[in-house]
Amino acid sequence: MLRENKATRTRRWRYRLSIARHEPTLLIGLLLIAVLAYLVIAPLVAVLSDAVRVQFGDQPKTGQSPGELTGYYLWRVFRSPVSSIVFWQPLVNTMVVAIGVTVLALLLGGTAAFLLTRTNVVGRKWLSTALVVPYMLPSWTFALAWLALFKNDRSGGQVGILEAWGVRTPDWLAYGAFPITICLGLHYFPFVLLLFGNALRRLDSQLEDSARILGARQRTVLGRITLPLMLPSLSSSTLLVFGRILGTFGTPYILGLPVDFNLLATSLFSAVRNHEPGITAVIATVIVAIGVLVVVSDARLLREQRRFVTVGGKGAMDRLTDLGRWRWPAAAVAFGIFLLGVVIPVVTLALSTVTVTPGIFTRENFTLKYWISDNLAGAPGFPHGILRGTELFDAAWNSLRIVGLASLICGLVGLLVGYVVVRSDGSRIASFLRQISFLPYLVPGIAFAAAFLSLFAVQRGPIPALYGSITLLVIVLAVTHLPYASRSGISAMTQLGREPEEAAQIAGAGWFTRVRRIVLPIQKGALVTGVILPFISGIKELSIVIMLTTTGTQLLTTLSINLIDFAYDQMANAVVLVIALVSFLATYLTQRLTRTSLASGLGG
Amino acid sequence: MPDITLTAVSKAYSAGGPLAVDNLDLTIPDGSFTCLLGPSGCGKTTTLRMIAGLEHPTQGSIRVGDRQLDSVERGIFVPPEKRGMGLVFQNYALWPHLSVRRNVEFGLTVRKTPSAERKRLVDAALTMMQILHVADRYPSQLSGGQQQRVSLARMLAVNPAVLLLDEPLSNLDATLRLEMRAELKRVHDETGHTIVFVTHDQLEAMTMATHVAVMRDGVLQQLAPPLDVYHRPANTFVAAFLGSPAMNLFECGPEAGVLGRQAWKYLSGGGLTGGDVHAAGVHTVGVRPEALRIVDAQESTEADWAFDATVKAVLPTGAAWTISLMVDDTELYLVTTKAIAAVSGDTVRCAAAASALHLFDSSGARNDLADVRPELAGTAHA
Amino acid sequence: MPDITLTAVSKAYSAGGPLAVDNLDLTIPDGSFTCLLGPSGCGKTTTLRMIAGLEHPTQGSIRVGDRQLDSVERGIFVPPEKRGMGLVFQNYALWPHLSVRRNVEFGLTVRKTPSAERKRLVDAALTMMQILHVADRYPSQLSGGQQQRVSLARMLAVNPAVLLLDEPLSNLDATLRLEMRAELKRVHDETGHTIVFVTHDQLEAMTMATHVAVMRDGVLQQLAPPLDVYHRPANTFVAAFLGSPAMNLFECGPEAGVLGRQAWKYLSGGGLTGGDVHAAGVHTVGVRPEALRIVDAQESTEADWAFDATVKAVLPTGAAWTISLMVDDTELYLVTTKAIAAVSGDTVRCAAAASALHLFDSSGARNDLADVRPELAGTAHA
Amino acid sequence: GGGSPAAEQSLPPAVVEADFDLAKLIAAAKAEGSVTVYDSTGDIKKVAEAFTAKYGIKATGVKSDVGDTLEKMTREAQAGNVTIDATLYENGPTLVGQLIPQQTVYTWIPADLQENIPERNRNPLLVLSKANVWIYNPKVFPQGCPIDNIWDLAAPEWKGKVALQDPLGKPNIIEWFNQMAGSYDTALRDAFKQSAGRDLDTSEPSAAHEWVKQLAKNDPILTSADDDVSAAVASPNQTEPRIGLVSIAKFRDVKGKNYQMKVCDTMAPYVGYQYPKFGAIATGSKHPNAAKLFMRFVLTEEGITPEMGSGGVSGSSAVPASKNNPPGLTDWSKQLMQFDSVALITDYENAQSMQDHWRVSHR
Ligand SMILES: Nc1ncnc2c1ncn2[C@@H]1O[C@H](COP(=O)(O)OP(=O)(O)OP(=O)(O)O)[C@@H](O)[C@H]1O
Ligand SMILES: Nc1ncnc2c1ncn2[C@@H]1O[C@H](COP(=O)(O)OP(=O)(O)OP(=O)(O)O)[C@@H](O)[C@H]1O
Ligand SMILES: [Mg+2]
Ligand SMILES: [Mg+2]
Repeated sequence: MLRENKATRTRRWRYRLSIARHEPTLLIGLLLIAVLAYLVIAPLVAVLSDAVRVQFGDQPKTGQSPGELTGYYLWRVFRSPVSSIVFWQPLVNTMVVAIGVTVLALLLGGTAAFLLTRTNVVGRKWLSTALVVPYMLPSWTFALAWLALFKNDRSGGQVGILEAWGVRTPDWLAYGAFPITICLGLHYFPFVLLLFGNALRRLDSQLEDSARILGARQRTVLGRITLPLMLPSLSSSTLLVFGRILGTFGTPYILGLPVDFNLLATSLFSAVRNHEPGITAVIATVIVAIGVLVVVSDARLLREQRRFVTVGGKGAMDRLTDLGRWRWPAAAVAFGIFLLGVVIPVVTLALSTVTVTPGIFTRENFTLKYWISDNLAGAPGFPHGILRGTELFDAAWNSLRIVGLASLICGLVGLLVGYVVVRSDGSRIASFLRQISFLPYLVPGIAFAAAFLSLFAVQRGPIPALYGSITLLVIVLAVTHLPYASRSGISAMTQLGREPEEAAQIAGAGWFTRVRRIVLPIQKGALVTGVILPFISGIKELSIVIMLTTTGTQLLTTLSINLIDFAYDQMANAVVLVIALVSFLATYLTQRLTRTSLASGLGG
Repeated sequence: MPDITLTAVSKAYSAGGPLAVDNLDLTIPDGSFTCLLGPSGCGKTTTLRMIAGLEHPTQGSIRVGDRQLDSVERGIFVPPEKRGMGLVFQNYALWPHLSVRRNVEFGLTVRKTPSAERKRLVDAALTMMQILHVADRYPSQLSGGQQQRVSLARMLAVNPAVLLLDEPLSNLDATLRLEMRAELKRVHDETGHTIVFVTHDQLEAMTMATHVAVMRDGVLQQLAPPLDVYHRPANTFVAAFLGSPAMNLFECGPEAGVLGRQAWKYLSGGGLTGGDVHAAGVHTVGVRPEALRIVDAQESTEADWAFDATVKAVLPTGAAWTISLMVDDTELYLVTTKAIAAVSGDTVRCAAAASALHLFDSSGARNDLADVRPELAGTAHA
Repeated sequence: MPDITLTAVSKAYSAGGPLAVDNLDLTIPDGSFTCLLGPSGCGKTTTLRMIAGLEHPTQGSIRVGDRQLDSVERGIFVPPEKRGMGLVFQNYALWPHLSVRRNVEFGLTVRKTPSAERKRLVDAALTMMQILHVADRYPSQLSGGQQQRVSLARMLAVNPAVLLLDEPLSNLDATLRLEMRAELKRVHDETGHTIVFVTHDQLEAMTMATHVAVMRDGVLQQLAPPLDVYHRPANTFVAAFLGSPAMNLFECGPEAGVLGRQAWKYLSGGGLTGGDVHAAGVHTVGVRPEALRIVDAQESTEADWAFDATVKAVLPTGAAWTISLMVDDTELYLVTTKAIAAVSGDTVRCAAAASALHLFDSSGARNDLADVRPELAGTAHA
Repeated sequence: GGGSPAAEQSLPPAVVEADFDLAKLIAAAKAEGSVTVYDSTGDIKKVAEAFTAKYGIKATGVKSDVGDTLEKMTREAQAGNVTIDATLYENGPTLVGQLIPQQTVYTWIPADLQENIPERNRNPLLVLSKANVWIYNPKVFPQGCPIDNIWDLAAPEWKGKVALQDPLGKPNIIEWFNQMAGSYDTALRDAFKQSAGRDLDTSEPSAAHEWVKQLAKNDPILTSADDDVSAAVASPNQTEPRIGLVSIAKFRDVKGKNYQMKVCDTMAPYVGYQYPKFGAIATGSKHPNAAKLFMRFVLTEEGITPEMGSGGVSGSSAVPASKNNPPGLTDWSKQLMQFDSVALITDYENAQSMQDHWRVSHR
């Protein structure tokens, strides 16, 4: 009896195997896992294992010799007298800020996405590109803009405009949790806008119609039907925002320092800067652990994927809600977001590039020389405005080339990850891939880059020494930015039922044809998001680039940082504006060419 | 709830595009069981969705009694959730993230029905639709017919005053369909609610509806009780559209084909001249396949129109036989439940009662000859 | 392409869950036009999808001639794209991102058909389905019936050797349906391809199919030519399932109701004793509504079984009348195309030919009494 | 037991070639063709240009954070794929604590210039001294610097008015604290006595610890970069009374941005501190001779001048002091504290505890 069962089971396995042979999902899944294990797990282990090994130079503190196992770093972070300063308080702060930012980003992004994809709000075509811009500006520009407005004498530099007018800005408004939350929320809501918007765009409006018919008010429809169906994209964008807060350093540092408000990220970065690999590793491990926890809960939440399938076989509809007399007020909301998220920071930044002394708005203080002068005195290595000479254009081309390639890879691999994760529904491969493809997001870029340097500086097996080559930069940028694409891919694929693919199979299309002709085009929006997000993020990337470029490859970010060193903050900021402009143009053109603007409908 | 009135309603999906619904004037009587019939793409779904408030007319107004629901002219729009109507979507529109039970329950939850009552109503609806056993599954785990029944149950559970059903039984088997029809009929009888439904099953329309509205290319062709529509089609389109096989239609006149000349002669006999018939505008004659019968020579009476035809094919359809006949180059169909001995190639004599002849003028509109020949006028059925 | 053979195929959607298809042995003859019939949820779609390779059997094997397509035992699986079959999905499964034309074109593009040829074929398919005018729209801009026709056109364009159609005409109006049927029939006749289709329209099954397979709860009930299935149903389920109104079925025996006792007496007459009938296992008797007729006293012959009944209701259905009758507490239906004068409450005499009686044993299986009473055996149709 | 392992093992000796021959070195360097040098200031580009101009050897100067340089050189060395040939490195503690003992880099001294380099600056090799100084705004304080003692910075009237870069973000400041604790204890105590009129009484291990604690508790304005410090003190429309600690490089802004700033030249015991920039050559360099030649180059006047735009003192006594000193800073050796290279290794070991000391006090 038992043996017979076993025989049946083997037979059944054989059958399943022969099915799997024709469904490259499994194969691709394994392949992706292998590649990612090498590119993600290996560096990650290299970084994290420092947490329990004595680092060179820490012999006196630990009383052990380098490389030995030690609990010292754990003790220092979790139990020592400074642990509350370096860890516990930042942990609490991080949670507060992360939750706040996530909620704010969901609110802003969700509202914007709804208005742009489902209603006839005034200017939706235009807004659907414009509202992505906040993410194109480095996050610290928001902090700068904030300080320009609210700064009081708690911190260095000049006071903000309000104080200058005699309005006393309290510390809680000027620094700490509140402004950090606002600034980061404004910065990261485009994640939600893009992911959630893509998902909304594919939602069959009849699903909402049927609820309204049953008497549900808009709010109920939103809460009971729309949002639950959007869960994959919501949880993906939540993950992206949340994960980013765990690692974002710039804004919290600028806005938190004056009131001693630390996040895990600031703790981490001070550990990195102070060359404490052990401490770095411990805090990074905590961040990764929190991230993994969130990813796991996301996987649990979305366990039954078929529940979220909104692109099926029966005809869908995409009707826009007529806002009627609310068209203009709604547009005002959208433009309000635009004003806060784009206009203010950009203007602040732009003003800083045309004023000799920042913050003084007198005629003689304005100048265009940082842009166009062909002879600037006193700057080593950069004696002219940034639009003169070839430096800017070379750097822009390098950035475009390297980051562009990396983000294309990201987009494709991300969608593949999404495909495999969703199609091998619930299998171990799926959940592993889901997690591993998100991990790079949680590790600070500099730590990752350092590990990569060790990994790829010499030939390993068939892989030649890549260190110093552009290839390595592309690979690292692709790996570290893959999470954007894979999340976008996963949430999009969750929505797509099997029917369209089955129909193609029946029509005689093999796997590649199906993916190329059916899946990719239907997921065009997700694919483009999976390219755009890494691109925008990658073109702003500095720490990885600095660590992995050898010499000669000037990128926009390195150019900007060099200019700061030459004391031309104006020009550095001008380069930042150029970065944003390049991002914007690339995004705009991509959306134009692929017709994936959030404002476009289901077909075509 | 009083009558639902659509006044001069037009709908174009894209500005300047073709009209999905064209200047529709339609009154759905209170408490009626009105059936929308018409070829695929004629605007039935669009009409239902406009009544429900899901689609906005480009022109015209919709009201229930005195309550304006839509009025393009006066800028009135009542949102769907405030109309108190139920709609069963042609493609179900079930919520994939809710189990069958929760799908059905939704409307009641929205109405804040107490939970015990809710459970009772949901169970009743599920039982009525014979899907109680799949209550805990998700829509994606159901067969097509089961999904369709969930969407019916979802609407029936909340018992709205106006039920709009878009091909609600199309994916059900005959037995089930019969049972569901009975249930709908029962609901209608018990509640007296207004039901508007779209079906392609003419038997369904005939047996269930109190009113039938036939549409074509967005334009209303006829609104009348079902037997009237069947027996007194307002025009050739309606005549040809209803019935399976469709009504035999042929041109009739002194210059028409053999059959048409024959009919012309018959019509102009008995006191009428060809000129009279001509003056009355008769252009097309129609006769339903089941109104034709095969007769022995002596059997046909004077009140009958009779002619000879060649049997082309005999198709058994289970309960009956469909016989296709040729008269010269005109093909006719005849349906009978009586077994006949004729085989392909035989010549048989056919007859139809004069009252079974439908007359249409050259624009296709019905022409009852009432003023010239009263005995041919009136209803076509016996 | 040779026969499609399913051997002992079972399918459970979840391990250990209920069987959607239960130990199915089914041979679909090469070149046949086989129709799958059965109540909603009985496993028709599942069967089609397994044949197409989209669903994987839990047990059993599927082959075409000698070519194994699926064999759980031998671990064989041929992917759908290599099976060369066409499938029209019950829910269309159109590609939302492609225009109607591109939807239809897709299969040809995959097959690398030259573009001129492709255009010709696509245009032909669109024209055949009468949707050429919407060729540039996207699926979301079509009516339900138009979508369904796109999915048909999509499959017809590539002209596969096996066509699997899952309720392909369910959302079409009667006229269109007739035309589409004719087209399918023509395709079948011209190409000789095998067609397997699911329909809930029995007329469709009767007029189009060369074979009908009736399923129930995943189990095959009967596979035979359509008239055989109609006139010689293998069991009470099949008998009751086909026909509208369904066959009148009643228990018959010395202890049954009035009608049953009556029939028992009739069957045991003419040389047979009740014991004989009993021995033969007769338990249920069935008679189709259209096999019943209302007769004058003298009209019924000895070969007829006749009884008196009370008219309960007369329902006109357009072409015919359905009359519901009561005999004691048993309800019977009778269908006639002849107008009758009787109204509700009248008593009429009904008769049916002996050969029109269907006999079933207590398990519900057909029992033709062939050994005991040859003249009652054989086909039930005249 | 007594001392730490790192301290016990003394640094490997600096390499001084006995058979040094400049002509040979130049020839060998030319044969290697190129050299790459990392520094934490962008001025390195100009140095590299000058080097190339002089020797015709392609030199690349890269500006890089000290931390990144450390990480990068360490990883390159571990992986055996070295692209950074030499570095001008500003973080002494990690140099002697990590880079040199791990043999990632070594110290090389051109034999012909050895005489010009004071003994104590040879291992590690000090190339250039730069300075951080306390500044004030002469427009706000036309009478000169408002304070005359470093302890005043911790006094209540300067609460919330002292600006400096966040010590936790600037290793250099922590190192300064440590150097004060080691070498300048008496100076600090004297200054205290001078200021308060009594002896310093503290339970802290050193006067510097006490001072750091008081400063931290005095609610200083912490910034993420010293641009913000100079802006806080000296920007044109600034009217608040403030004192700030900035790098002398910020005096560029006096011309460029109309900043009003002056070194607080009255402050006792010192107006700021010198911090060293060391030179080291990568052990695994593929251009060892070019690196050596470059190292020699930056010990000459033409080589180091580009880095002394806003002041500095070359490690070589043969190079005259820069004339670009900021107003108020006239004598580097008297006005500024100087880091003691011998203490670098203890600085390295004490960095974390000093950070913690700041952290805990700053609460
Ligand atoms: N994905 C699924 N998971 C679980 N059960 C399923 C799934 N799909 C179908 N079933 C069940 O399997 C049985 C057979 O389904 P199938 O779709 O084959 O029915 P059908 O004969 O096509 O019915 P219909 O006429 O309603 O389309 C049904 O009871 C259905 O509920
Ligand atoms: N979103 C849309 N955009 C453009 N045209 C549309 C759209 N929806 C429907 N139409 C067109 O409007 C006409 C009417 O459509 P409707 O869905 O009302 O037809 P219907 O009578 O319900 O047909 P069916 O019986 O096939 O369901 C059709 O010609 C259809 O192609
Ligand atoms: Mg419709
Ligand atoms: Mg089905």
